[in-house]
Amino acid sequence: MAANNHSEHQSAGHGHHIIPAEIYKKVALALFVLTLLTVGFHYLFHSVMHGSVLAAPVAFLIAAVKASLVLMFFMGLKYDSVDNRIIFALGFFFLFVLIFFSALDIWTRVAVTSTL
Amino acid sequence: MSASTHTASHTSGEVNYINEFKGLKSWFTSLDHKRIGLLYMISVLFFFLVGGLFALLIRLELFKPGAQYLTPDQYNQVMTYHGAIMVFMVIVPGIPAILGNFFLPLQIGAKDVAFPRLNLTSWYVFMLGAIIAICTLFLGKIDTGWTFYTPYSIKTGTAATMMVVAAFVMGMSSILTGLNFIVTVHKLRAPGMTMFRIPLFIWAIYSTAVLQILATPVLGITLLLLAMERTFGVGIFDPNLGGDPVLFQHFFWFYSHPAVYIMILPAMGVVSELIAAFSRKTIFGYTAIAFSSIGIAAVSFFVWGHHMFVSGQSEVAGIVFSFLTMLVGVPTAIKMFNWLSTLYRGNISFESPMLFALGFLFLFAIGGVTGIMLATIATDVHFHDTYFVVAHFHYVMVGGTLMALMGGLYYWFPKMFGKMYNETLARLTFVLIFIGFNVTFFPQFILGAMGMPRRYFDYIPAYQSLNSISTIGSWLIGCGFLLSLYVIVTALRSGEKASDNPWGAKTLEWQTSSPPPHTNFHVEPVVTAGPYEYK
Amino acid sequence: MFWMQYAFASKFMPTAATDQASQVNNLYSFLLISSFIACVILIGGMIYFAYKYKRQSLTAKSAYITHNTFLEFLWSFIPLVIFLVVFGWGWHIYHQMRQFPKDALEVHVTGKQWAWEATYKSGVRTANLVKVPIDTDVKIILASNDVIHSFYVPSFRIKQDAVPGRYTAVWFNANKLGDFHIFCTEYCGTQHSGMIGKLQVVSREEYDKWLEEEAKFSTLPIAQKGEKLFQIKACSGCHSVADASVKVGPSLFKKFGAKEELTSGDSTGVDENYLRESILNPNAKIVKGFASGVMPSFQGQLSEDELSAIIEYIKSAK
Amino acid sequence: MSTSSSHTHDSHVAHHFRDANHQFESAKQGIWLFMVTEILMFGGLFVGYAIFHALYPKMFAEGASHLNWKLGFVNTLVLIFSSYTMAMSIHHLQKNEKSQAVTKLWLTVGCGVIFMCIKAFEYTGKFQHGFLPGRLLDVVHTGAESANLGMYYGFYYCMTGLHGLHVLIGMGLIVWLALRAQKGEFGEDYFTPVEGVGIFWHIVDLIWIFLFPLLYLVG
Repeated sequence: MAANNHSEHQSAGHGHHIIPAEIYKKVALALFVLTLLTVGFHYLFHSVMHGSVLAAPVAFLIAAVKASLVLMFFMGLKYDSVDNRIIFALGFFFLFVLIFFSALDIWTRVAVTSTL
Repeated sequence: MSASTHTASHTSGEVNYINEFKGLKSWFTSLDHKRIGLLYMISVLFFFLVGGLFALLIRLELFKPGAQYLTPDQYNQVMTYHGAIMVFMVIVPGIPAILGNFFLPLQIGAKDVAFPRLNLTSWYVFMLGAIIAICTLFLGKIDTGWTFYTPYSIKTGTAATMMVVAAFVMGMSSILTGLNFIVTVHKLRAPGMTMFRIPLFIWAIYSTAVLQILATPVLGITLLLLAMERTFGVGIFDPNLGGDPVLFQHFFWFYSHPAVYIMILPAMGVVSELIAAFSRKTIFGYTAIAFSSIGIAAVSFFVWGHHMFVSGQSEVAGIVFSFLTMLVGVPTAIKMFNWLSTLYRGNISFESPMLFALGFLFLFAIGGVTGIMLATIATDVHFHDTYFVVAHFHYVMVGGTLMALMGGLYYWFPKMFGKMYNETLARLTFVLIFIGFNVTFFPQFILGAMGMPRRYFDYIPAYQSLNSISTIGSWLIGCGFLLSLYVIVTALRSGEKASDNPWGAKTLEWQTSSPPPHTNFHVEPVVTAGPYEYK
Repeated sequence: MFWMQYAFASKFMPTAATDQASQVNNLYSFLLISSFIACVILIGGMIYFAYKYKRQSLTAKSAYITHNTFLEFLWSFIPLVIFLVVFGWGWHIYHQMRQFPKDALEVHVTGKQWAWEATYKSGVRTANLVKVPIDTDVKIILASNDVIHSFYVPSFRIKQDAVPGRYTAVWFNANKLGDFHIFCTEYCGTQHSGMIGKLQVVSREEYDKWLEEEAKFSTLPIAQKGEKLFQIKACSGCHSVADASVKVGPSLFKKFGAKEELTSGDSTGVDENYLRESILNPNAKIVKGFASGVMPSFQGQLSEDELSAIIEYIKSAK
Repeated sequence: MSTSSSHTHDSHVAHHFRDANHQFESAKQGIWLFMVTEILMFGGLFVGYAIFHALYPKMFAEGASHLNWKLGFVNTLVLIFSSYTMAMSIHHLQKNEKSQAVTKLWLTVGCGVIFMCIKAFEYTGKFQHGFLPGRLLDVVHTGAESANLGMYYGFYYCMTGLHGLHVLIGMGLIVWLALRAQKGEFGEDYFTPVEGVGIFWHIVDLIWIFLFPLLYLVG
């Protein structure tokens, strides 16, 4: 948050940042290509290699790249204020906290078995 | 706060937010944050009355061992309604939605919250949720406890799905309020009101809002999954279908632990205001208190597993959570010592709001140290789910939050309504509530140490005497709150006119007229100093 | 002087009947004392300041102190150190609670609505009673039939949830003879507070003798076996047999051969087949004045022999 | 401070804001905060998915094998395209090209319709073959090998259903925007609602970007 609450004005000013149409076009194209890539990898892992441990991480990685493209350009976070970037990052951070501790518990449980 | 607002005296008959528009419709459609604050006040106090009646019923049943007035099933329902109403409909919305709504814009010198329409919407959403919750009373009731633990909540034949939907809806309202407050604090501060000049109440409300935004959505999805579980049996939380009931507890406490700070942080904020104002002294360690609010909010997300030390959670997770829980103790201790230091060499007077603030310190100290006993993993194994826990969280939630809410209401009452209440009676309410509270809940620590589990309809005879004392205490609390209702109602009807700044406090809300005009300030304030400059 | 505080702490707690319980007591005593000191500082300081700096006149000047870095450091750091010590201590004890001794005597305890059912390796089964020998490592393996229960023995300072769908465990080594309470500390429905069992610590000889006698159970007359089962399966928690008083479900006193009014408006004679159906599929016919869905089904939980024994016992309730 | 005083209080600016830009920035921050709650809400589902996927990989693979990835693939492209048109409509508004903006908004709605139609088609197919969530799953008809396949379809319907609900809400909002835009209510001076709904629509797209590979491909 800005120490001085007037400073938002200086950065934004009246003219909102206009992202060129060219960039939107390129981003959309990149997203299409990445979607194809996802399917391509799926074909590779599923039909050629018949399953691989890499399938999930790779698919997730590509999805993450796509998501960040959408975030940065379509949603304009790249050109947005620091506040908003922090706010949005917080969401993902606490999501990570949720999965981290839940998984920590489930994967460190020592199994007790019946002896009857 | 030496703000260069105009300080002309305001004659009676002036236009203010109460008399500017007339008629019920003008209240139910008002976008004015002050009026919305009052709408919340009326509804929350009403629900508090209902929840309180359930509490009295619980204590009445537990006066003696064996069945007294209720059947076990009825008792379980009463216990559930007491918890659910008090948590979702009273303490979570309590201070933020009533006092926060009313004073957040006033204290930062804004004309309103950032999104007034959203603000009104959140009240309607809250009421919708509350009405659904109340409807369950007539459509099957609910007996799961406010925690909705699976698989009991999946199996029970009561109206759990409906209650879950109600909690979901009220969660949405909480999110909207939080969102509104964050943007208001970020964007609507008056000229010169830097982040380190906002009153500590605002820091507390702000930290609370962050929690509301970040934690509540997970509660939403958890409750939605629970509803799915009940309707379709998807098996995520149902062990019979390969699900994990302990995972439900993780999801639930990911919200509900931060939620206990949603309940207590605003109370801490109120207390900071009260102690500074009635000591006529600048607050000790402003920065430390402000950052400890944020610190508590942040760390509160990493400690939820301390509700699950014996739930079948792994040893590693238990120890990590115990360690992290200890860390929350530090910012809390900082706050306590800072309040104490503020009293040092102050100029202290003991009007009813200050009595509540000092009462808060007393009860919160006890609530705090017993919290450490519960955070210690080995002793928690013994105390978990016993009356020790019940006593602990009542000391913090009731002794803390409700004391602060009452103190805050008495403190700001002249500003909200432009009238004064009967001070003698107000002090009497404090005495009743404070003594009643300790009589009710201190024996419960001992009961817990003796091993009496919570949510018990009946108990072994060894626990009788302490339970009876506890029940008698609950009547004292009941009288105290009834008396405060009387104090407030008579003050509203025939209270003396209050001056604009009866306590001589320095924060911005006292620089405008009582009650404030629709746009809060007659002239936009320009702030040149911190909030507690008693020089 | 430590023993006095120790007495102070343990006065409110049930007898510590294991070494671990004594260790927990020590930690608790330490916590109590340090908490007491903390409260004296905080509350005492508050009262002292409130008295000393009471307002004399409205115009009197208060001191202008904004902060004191050294003090603030102190009261952040000292609590932190205390908290960490307490954490370490707690961890140490908890770790022992989670380290299961080898060759412990294993007892399976199953929580069900609303009773504790214990099964010994020899096949002996009991309800709401866990009998163990003194000075022996005992490992309780917990399971649940329906919802989450929590196995709590206050005197041993141990507690563990019984989670349906998996096993959890606790262990103890009792060093005192006597009867101790077993409470359920996870809310589990109607009779949650009635789910009280007895943990009996006896001498080795008495334990062995008891186990032997219990094993003879299989040779009992069929109605007596039914009576035992009636306890073990916690039927007795909801149905009275000795008289016509109503607990949760209808009394079974003098029921056999009588007529029952049903919620459907029909009536039925109480015979073997009706009893059998009511045990295996309790919601098929509901006696007038009682709610549906209260009694769990015992389908798959009783062998044919056991079922006959229970029915025989009900027949004998005259 | 450099507060622009060129247009202090036009009709869109509420009384408690200094000027249009102040209001715009505030509204936008509100939207971002709301997006955080969306992320955390869907995130809860993703966390559940991840955990059970790790616990029951075979069951999830079986579940995914019954889904038609081609439909998901087409839907991904449709949504990406709709995000593009949504972004472009704001771009046009910023340049005051109002009629083009209206076209782009309607195009976005059109994409939403296509998406929902494909979804409806997919759902009906699943219903007919007995792939229902939880205990409703028709074990005999589907020939399910994993005992708890219903859980996979629980996740599937929960995630896609909640997402579909968001698409529907987004479509409703965009229709409202398009109608207002047709009346010329938006332009370079004022397009706050379009920006806000735009961000909402992109988050819907963003969530689908994760849903597609997780549900249809990896399984």
